Amino acid sequence: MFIVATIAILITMAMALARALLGPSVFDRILATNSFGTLTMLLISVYGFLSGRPEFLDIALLYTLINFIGIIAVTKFVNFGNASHSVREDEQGDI
Amino acid sequence: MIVGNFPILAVITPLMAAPIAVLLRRPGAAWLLALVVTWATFTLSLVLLGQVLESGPIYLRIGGWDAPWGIEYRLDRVGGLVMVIVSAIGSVIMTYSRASVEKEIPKDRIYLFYAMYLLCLTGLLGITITGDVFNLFVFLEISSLSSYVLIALGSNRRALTAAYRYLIMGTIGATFYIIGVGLMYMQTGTLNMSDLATLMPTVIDSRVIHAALAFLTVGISLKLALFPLHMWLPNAYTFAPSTVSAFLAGTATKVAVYVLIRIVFTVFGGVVILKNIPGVQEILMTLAIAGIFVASAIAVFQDNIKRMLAYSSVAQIGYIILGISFASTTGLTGSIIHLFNHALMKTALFMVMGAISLRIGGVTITDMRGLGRRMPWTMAAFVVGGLSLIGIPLTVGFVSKWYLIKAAIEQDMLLIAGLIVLGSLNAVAYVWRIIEAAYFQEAPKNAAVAKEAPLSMLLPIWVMAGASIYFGINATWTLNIATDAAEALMSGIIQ
Amino acid sequence: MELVTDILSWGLLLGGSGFLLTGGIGLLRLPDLFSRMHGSGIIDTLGAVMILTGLMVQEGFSLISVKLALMVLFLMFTSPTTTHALARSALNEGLLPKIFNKRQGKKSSKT
Amino acid sequence: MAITAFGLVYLSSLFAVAMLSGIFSLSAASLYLVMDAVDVAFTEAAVGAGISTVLMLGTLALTTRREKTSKDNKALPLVIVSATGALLIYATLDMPPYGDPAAPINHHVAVRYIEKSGIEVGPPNIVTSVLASYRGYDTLGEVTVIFTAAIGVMALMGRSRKPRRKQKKDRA
Amino acid sequence: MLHALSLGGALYALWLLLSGYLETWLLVLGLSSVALTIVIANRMDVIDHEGHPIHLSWRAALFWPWLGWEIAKANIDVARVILSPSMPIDPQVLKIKGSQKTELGHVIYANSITLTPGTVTIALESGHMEVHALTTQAANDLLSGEMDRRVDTLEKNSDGTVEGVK
Amino acid sequence: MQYIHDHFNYWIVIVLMMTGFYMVIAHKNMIKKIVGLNIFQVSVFVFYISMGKIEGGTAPILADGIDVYSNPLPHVLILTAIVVGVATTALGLALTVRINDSFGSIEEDVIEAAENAEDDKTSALRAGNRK
Amino acid sequence: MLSRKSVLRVVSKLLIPPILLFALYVQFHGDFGPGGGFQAGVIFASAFILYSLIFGAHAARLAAPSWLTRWMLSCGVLLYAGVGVATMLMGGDFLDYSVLASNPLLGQHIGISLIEFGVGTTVAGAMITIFLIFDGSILNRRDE
Repeated sequence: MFIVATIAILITMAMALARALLGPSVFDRILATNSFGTLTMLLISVYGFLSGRPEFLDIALLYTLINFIGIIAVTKFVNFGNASHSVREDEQGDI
Repeated sequence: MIVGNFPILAVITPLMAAPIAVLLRRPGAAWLLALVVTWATFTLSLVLLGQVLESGPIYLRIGGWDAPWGIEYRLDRVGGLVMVIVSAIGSVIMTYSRASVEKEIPKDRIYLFYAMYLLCLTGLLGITITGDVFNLFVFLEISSLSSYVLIALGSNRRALTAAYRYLIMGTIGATFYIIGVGLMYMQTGTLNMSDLATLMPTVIDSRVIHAALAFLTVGISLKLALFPLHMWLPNAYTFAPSTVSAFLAGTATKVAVYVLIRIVFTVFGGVVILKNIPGVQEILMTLAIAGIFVASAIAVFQDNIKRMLAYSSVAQIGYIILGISFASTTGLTGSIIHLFNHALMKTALFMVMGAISLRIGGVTITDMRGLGRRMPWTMAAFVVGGLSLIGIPLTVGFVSKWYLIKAAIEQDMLLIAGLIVLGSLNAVAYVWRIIEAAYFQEAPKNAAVAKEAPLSMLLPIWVMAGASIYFGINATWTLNIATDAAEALMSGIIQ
Repeated sequence: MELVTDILSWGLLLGGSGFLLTGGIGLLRLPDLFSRMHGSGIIDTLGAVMILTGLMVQEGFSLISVKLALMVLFLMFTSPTTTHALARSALNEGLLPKIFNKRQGKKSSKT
Repeated sequence: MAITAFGLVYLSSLFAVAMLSGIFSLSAASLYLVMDAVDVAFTEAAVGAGISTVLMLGTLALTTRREKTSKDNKALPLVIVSATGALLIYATLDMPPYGDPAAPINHHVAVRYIEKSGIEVGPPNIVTSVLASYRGYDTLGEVTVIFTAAIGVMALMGRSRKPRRKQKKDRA
Repeated sequence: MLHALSLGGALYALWLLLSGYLETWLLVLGLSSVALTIVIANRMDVIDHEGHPIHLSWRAALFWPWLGWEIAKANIDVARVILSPSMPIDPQVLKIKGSQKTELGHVIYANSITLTPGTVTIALESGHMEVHALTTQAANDLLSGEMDRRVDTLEKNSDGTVEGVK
Repeated sequence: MQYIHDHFNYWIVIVLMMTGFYMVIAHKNMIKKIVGLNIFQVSVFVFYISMGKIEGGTAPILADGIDVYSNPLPHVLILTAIVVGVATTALGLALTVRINDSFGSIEEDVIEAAENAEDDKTSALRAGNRK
Repeated sequence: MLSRKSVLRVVSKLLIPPILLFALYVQFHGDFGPGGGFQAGVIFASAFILYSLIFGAHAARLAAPSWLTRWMLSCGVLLYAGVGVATMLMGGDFLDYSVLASNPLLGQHIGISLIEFGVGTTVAGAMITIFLIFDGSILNRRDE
């Protein structure tokens, strides 16, 4: 049963990865990364059960936190990067 | 109890001094601390070398665990010699550094500079003394990281790019090194050098080990700037603060060479590897000779003398590697002794450059004009170093080149012996350019009135220059150690 | 009893997996950034919560389920916050929702 | 994971690169976990997805966001890389199979750690015992490395802005 | 001060839950850790009624399950939309105003909206929020105002207790 | 077939390593170089960890009823190596920022061009730069 | 700027204390499960990073002034090396914790706890320093 969940998570991870690669905007990538983080967290929890040693949930807990901080950092720096280089013709490719 | 722990103390003292220096913050206090610590380290390593010479290699376990399980310190003759030279240069340069550092480094960063310097020294000493391949990696990174920063502190903006390139190359080298270590570990299951050496014969024919050797050699060659992989070195030495150039030129590459000797001879049983795997010896030899000639040729056309000396370093590394590639006792003796001698003379030369840069502000060949009269003592030291670089008799350079030639002749490689002599002639060309400018050209009219370098710099310079004459005339001490060390390295393998 | 918890947890796990996949499909299929946020919302909320709850049921009452519950709690706080931060910074960057239909109150025409 | 890596090579938006390197690191962490290295996974998660990514983003905010795509010759790097890769593949031919309990690395030193660390050192987490006790000296080195990096960053980018201004003037 | 104490209590409970070991040594360590955390949090000035764990109050016990149910319903709706081949989405932006009095209340409201798939708060400024809704139905659910009311009730309660201890 | 299964993961790791390595040496952008370096190192770490995995083993944390543990030594080594990696990354990024400050670019070829131009000028300028 | 970030601000206020506590938990439970000084230091620092992201680098510098981080950095290393020197003075090898107490196991335990604490302190100090320097220069750049 855990296997099914694991496979579902893996497939979804692939989808998120696809979104991260396809873009088109930075924010799509961020969104995908965020989902990817959540999925990794789930994967770890489920894998703990799958391998029969579910004691290592601390890692998953950590992921939730780190993912949060990472995304907050991204959103902050995205805006800043744009503010400081507001006149940049080459930004278009991202958006 | 403490006496038995001297090896660890030699490394730990600078390590602990670094955070204290960070806490002290005052430039003067940090300098004083660094000075005391470096001299203490030097004393410790002299004592250690004495112990090694008297009673053979020192083994020291750390953490109370026996060797293959815990980490072990292992000091033999080569290690002791390298350790002495590193700590000697470290302490002499620390004595010398104060004036130069105050001029070149922003005042509020000086304490960080000294902390970095101490860390770099820690790393280098840690490398020479450890008996564990992974521990070696850790200390290699300590020394590399701190040297990147030290180089980047140079006042020219190009110091930054030089440091960046060094960082990239150095990290690639380190990563190659851990790949190599990983492959070795995979086949043997241990990280301890002596343990590896005993297990090595059983797996020597495995492809994994061959690949490991390749990765280790390439990785270390990046660090020691063997000819085609030397790209980071000239700029790094040129744009680093003068103190740092002098320190790194004398120590960093030498320690890397030591690592190569350690890995190839102690771990892999060098003779077997060098003779049995076709191509290894030839490749090393070709690269070494190419390095000697190409780098010397480039050096001749440099205007910036620090860069000229840097290229000459690349060439000298070529000589050292050449000695290793002979895989004979004489060759190895030549390498070890050249390692020692080259450290002495290059440090002296770079220290001279630091003094000149302090007084004149620049180190290009035009800045040199007429310096022979204005800074006579400094330039005299330069001449001594330069002559030694060429390999004139009565200087240290002669002793080591003599051994290299002897080794070549022993193996009936007369061509190579000829090439060594030819390479030395190349050195004449670039050294002569400077001497000519300093003694036979008039100083430009608008030149700054240059005084002789301050005594705090002159004295260390002459200690180094004097040492390179002393060990040139009376080479028995170094020769004995080097010969014994080479024999031990060679025999430890054949068994 | 054993059977009940097993069925319950399996159901939750299966349902969670289903939602995850749906969210993933949404992430790929939906047309613009702001709609995609809803897709990732599914993954973050029901998908994750159902799987975690399924694990909790499987585990029974123990420290491990407490940790799982903590994770759910954290997720409930962090996930909307990140989505919000993301949306805000996208707006700051000048990225607008594809169909920008300002309205106050009642239902409006489809576009 | 390989796809992520390839994506990283081709993407020119540095922001996307930073994001993807975060994803890369996360997947590496999952791999560690699958291979039983819980501590490593823990660290990689905290470091790779957290600190490195955040620092990288900070750098981007301080520099620029796009890579200039240069169309120069990539043949030499490719040759070097292929040679290195070929060497490694050549080495794998003699490697013990994945997960083989009979491989040499699982027989020499490691056995003692697994069997005795509980009695000799104490903590149930063998990694902690090895890290802190058997190879405690490595860890001291590791701490020193971090220390070096921190004061290095202090020395390079520390608060006093004067040197930088001076350089700007020099350029002008 | 009381904020700090109650935060400390909550944190110690968290410590016990995380740790699960009841040895004296670890309990003492836990105490000192909590103390350290509080000191740092105090330095950071994050201890006030906003940083207070109000979600533990009893009325929240009623709110959470309701929210959970809403989330579940919304999830199914959105899932159906995504999975249906024609993808009948109708993205729109609503401007609504939360009737809560404190910023905390607004934040809870905004986050609850975002938590419910189909609606995402994209901007919040002193009670006025812009919400992006995926479908018309989701928009209508939100406009019915039930969530607003519920958050309001939650807020009153928590605010009351907070006022009480002040 | 068995052979491929046994060595497959090594090959993947090697491909990854080489991707990272390629990124380091082929790309001109300094940040990308550092990212490449990261990938290179992480793949080496994965390689180490995969050496230590034992079929059927579990994480090396002692517990009752489990007697096959994976090899803990690679884990320890990699922990140390990860730390070293972060330190390098941090330093590299700091250098990149400084380089961008003083050269206005983080593209290697742009900087190289600037440096070559500098080299061509006479020593007077260099002396001036040195202040 | 701040008023527009209310969602972030409230949620981070809520999350920072638990993150700090989690870091300390990881620090002290390295013996039992995954984790230890290094990871704890990173998590601890990430709480500060979050704080600095939301409330700005100035506020973060007030909460963690540079003298404090410098002391953390240095004292961690000194503590670690100091333990080594202490064991040496007490007659054991360098870093041989067994001599720290009459019972070797207890000695090991004390030694490991101490050095892990040293690691944690240094790593937290280092990460905070590095991040705040980056963040601080971003702020400076914006001011210019």
